[in-house]
Amino acid sequence: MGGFVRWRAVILGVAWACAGIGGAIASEPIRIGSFLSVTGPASFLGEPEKKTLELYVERANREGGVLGRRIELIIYDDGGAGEKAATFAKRLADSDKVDVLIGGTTTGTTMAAVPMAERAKVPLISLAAGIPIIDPVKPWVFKVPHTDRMAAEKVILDMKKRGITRIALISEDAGFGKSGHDQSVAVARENGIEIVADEVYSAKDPDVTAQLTKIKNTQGVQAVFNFGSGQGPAIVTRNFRQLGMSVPLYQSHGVASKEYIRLAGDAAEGVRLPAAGLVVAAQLPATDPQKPVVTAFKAEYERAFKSDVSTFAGHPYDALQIVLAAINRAGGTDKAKLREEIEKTSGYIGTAGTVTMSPTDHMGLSPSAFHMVEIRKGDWVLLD
Amino acid sequence: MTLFRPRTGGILVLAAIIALVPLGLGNGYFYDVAVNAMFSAIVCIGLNLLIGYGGQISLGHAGFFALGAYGSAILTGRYEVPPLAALVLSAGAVALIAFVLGRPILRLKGHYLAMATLGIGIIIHIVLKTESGLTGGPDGLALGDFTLFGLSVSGERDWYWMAGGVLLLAVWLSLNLIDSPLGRALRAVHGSEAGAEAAGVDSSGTKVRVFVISAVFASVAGSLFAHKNGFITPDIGSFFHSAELVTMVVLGGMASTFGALVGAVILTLLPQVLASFEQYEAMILGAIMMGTMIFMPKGLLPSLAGLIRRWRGER
Amino acid sequence: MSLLRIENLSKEFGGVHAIEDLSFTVDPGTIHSIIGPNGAGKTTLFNLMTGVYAPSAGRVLFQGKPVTGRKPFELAAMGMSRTFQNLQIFFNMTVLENVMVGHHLHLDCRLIPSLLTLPGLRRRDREARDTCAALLEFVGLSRYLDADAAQMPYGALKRLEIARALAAGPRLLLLDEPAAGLNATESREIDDVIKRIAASGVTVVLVEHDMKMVMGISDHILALDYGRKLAEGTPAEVRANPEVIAAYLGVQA
Amino acid sequence: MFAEFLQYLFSGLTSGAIYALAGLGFAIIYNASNVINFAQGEFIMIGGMTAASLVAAGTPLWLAVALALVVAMLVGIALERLAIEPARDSDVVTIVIITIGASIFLRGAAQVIWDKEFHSLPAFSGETPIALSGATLMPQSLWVIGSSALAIAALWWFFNRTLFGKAMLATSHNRLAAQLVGIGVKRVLLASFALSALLGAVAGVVVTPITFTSYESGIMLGLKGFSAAVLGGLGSGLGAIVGGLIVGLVEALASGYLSSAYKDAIAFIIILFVLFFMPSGLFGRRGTDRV
Repeated sequence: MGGFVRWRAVILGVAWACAGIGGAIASEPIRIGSFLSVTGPASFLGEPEKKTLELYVERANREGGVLGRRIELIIYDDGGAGEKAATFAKRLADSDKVDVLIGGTTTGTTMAAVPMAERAKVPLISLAAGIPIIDPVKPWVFKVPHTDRMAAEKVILDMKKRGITRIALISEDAGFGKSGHDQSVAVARENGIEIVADEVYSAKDPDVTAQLTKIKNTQGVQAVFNFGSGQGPAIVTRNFRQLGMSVPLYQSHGVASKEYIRLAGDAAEGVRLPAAGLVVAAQLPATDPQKPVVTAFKAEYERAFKSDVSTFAGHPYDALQIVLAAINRAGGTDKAKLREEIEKTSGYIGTAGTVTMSPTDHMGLSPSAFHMVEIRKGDWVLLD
Repeated sequence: MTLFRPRTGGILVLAAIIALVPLGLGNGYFYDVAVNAMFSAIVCIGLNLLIGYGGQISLGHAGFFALGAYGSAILTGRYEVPPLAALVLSAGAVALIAFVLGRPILRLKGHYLAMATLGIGIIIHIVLKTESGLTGGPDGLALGDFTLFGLSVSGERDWYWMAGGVLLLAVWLSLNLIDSPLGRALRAVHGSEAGAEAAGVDSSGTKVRVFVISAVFASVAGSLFAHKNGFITPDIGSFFHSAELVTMVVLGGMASTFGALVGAVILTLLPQVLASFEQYEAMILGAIMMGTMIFMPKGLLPSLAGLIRRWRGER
Repeated sequence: MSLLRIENLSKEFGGVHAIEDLSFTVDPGTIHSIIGPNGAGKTTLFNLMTGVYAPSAGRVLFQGKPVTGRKPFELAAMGMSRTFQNLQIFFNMTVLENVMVGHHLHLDCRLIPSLLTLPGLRRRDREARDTCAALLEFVGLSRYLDADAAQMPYGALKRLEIARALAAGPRLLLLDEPAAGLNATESREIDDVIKRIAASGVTVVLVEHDMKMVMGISDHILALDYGRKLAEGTPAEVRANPEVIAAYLGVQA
Repeated sequence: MFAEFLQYLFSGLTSGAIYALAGLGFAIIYNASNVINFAQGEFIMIGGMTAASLVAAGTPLWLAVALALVVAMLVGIALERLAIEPARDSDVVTIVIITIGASIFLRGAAQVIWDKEFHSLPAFSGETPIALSGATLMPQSLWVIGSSALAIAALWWFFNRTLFGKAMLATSHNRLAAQLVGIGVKRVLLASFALSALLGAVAGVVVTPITFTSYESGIMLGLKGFSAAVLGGLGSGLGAIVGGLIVGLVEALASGYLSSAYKDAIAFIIILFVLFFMPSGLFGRRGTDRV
């Protein structure tokens, strides 16, 4: 569909130019390039990201574009492979001559494109969680989602509040789960929580009762924390109930979408997880400054695609809003100026939280971005 | 061995193509794709020695590619070994691994050999994914520029000439090997293992030597690729990459050095060309693969060469 | 000293004795034939002598050295070459290349020189080419020199295998049914080639069905039946042996 | 202690039976054509996705399952007719690449026809775990194990008791001889693809309530199925089942007693060792080349 959007934009642009009307509109379109993992193991992230980008670029164009210029969106699918991401990022920068890059669905694909973005001096806004993307700070690289560390903190602090001191981790062995696992270990240590069992599974394992049995038989486990995304956590949840385990089960924000509840079924009852405001839009108190933003986005997304919104669908929305605002402020698409303006983003309220960036912070998310929720009767219940 | 019988001619034509292609390369991206194609070609030329000439399948060569890449990344990044030395050390280590594994594995035949090599590739992939202290885990590992005698290779154009040079070297070595007594022994093993043994060919020793050579080709290409990209993830060692490499060899034409090269170039370009077909990309790629193999079962280059020969014959 | 000595050789396949307690010797410079009805164990014996099978008991001595358990290519290096009943031609190569593989043992097969095509390697390869072309001439195939092996007629392939075996420069040449499947003319040509090989000083061991041919060219004959020695001696002696006649005619002696 | 072991065993049996069913399809096609069909995993995916989408659209489960089997068989037949049959005389490796192409194509088609989300089916007989000596097993696992057992029995009957089955087996042993006695090799090939697609779809349907399904779920199952079939010895149905169970059990026991991070690696190391000592797998045909 990205190609479709692009072509339509081009054709419209040409038509305008030929008609000789709308002077400013006939000028060069603003080119936004995106490389996303629309297929492959991270497609559950990349697919909603792509949908959101297309939806909101089209909407922005309907409303007259930015600075009177139309927006041309070019999306390539890297299939989750870092090497492809690097090549497509280069293609976007060199061949398609985009003004800004949005992408890297995963930390791996983002990092693979980072050397290129830095060399070519194109602003890159990542949709991935990994801390290495912004720490150390790289002049041209930004990111919008929460870090995995923030999710881990939310969970560990909730455990602490309940008086839990000994926990077990079970995480997916690839990208999302692996980095979440490493962050969880660090956060738990800082908070005096002991990890007494630490197991992993592969994304497509049909059964994880072996790992869970090991956890079950470990002395003194007071809670289990599963960091993963896709089908794995649903299998973990079901196997957890199958074994009759009764300690609290925590999941990560990786499964904060209705799809998880649907797959895990009754087994999901009582599971706690950190979720962005977007997922629990309806439950947010009216005083929450995020409420109008996330409610509107959620409604628009679910109307357009007839599928449940997940945390990840919001990231490209935030990235796009930040970029468009920066272009507005910069008065054009000069890359150096644009970069500076992105860095000056302040007080932007998006789906992930409130963003205030600085030269030393290229994410700028307030730590209160996550809400702890519990699943009851197949729906989210806000705990804080 | 088909289209270009006089092999010096083949190398000269290739050199001319490498020299002329940049005239048509508009910007860095095209250079980058060309460089990627050449790196894949280097792996495929080595793999073709094993598959095309030796008749032995390997579904684990991406593992050797990844070992070369990670060897370079870890040695240069952690231990500050100069890039060229790191490349050579990694290739040496890969050669050793291939040598040790080669003996027991190459006794297997056909699909059993495919399974064993696939297993080795997957084990390498798992180790790279799991040992995150050393490899950075699934999030990957960054590495610096490649330096050669004090000169830094950076930017797509530098890499283009570098890759072109190494590719020519790989083609030259491969053609030499095929025409040498060792290469003849290898082809004989493919033709009839019993016959070769009776003629005094140590068939398992011959297979192991070529397995080692093809692994070293993959490792060197992996090291260079890692420096060119500046960042690597364990996915370069995945089963899919291995399958892609075998597909390149078979698609281009087995037992043809230039066929392997053509296969690598086409399968590198194809996803780039198909990228604008969006969700139909996979269907089109699959259909092209099936169509090529159905209508040109010997692979692109040998089939086309045959067509040309027949066409000339008719005239 | 005998060139080849077989001592109490036995081979079982799942309880069936293909070869049972067999002993004999082959003297240098002779043509030694092994005959016997179908299933007598001729080819098994052949594969035991050339290292394709490992014996269940007994041993094989070549030039006085025990070689039991050696691989075929090691035996080839010691001077023992063979042809096959089911042809083992390299159909993916040219005729000349097939013979040159036979010359393999005399060439440099180290990895690095092969990759770099060092001058010495190239020169010796050229010499090998000439040697092998001469061998093709010797077996009467010089017109096929640069043809693909796959295009040759069956009879020529049989001679190609002989040329390939000779290219190793063997002291002992083992031929497994060289005349099988050939017509009378082709048979006579093979006959002639074998005689000339023997005349050149190479010892020949022959497994053959074609009695006429065997009787005509052999110095010594060993008759097998059910894996055991039935008779041994000059052609005249074996021909006169009542047990051999019975075995061939299927009559109890 | 024993309860723990028993639970690992159940875990291994659940995964193993899934791999076994996946491996069986490889064995059938290999038997008829000496080809490894790398699109086998896609049959599993098509079975699961078709059933799941039909159930989601309100079709009764039994009808959805039946339709899913039919759809997968049609895909199998189409694959054989359009892609394998025209290349029948090519090298084995050429045909293998065709099947890889086919699997990419089918995966691509699935994401266009359906979507990229995960889907599930309700468990056939409830979600109440069966407890046994302190370990538990889901009823759906019994469905998977039962299906494997039933499939192997049915295949045995088919290959040993029916004329057509015997003809298929004969073709696998000697294609030329089969042709000479008038067995239609073409029909045998077609039937083998239809049969293995059917088996794949059965696997997809019974497995989906446990593992869920998505357009990509065929990849892993295909890979594990291939491993199971090779470990057991290509062409042996019993071998594929035993191979699958071994892989599943090794993974579960390795997770339980050694390291869950290296469980896949350990499974492959075991496979390598078996192949080193038994180069034709556990139940493979052992033939010395006659020279």
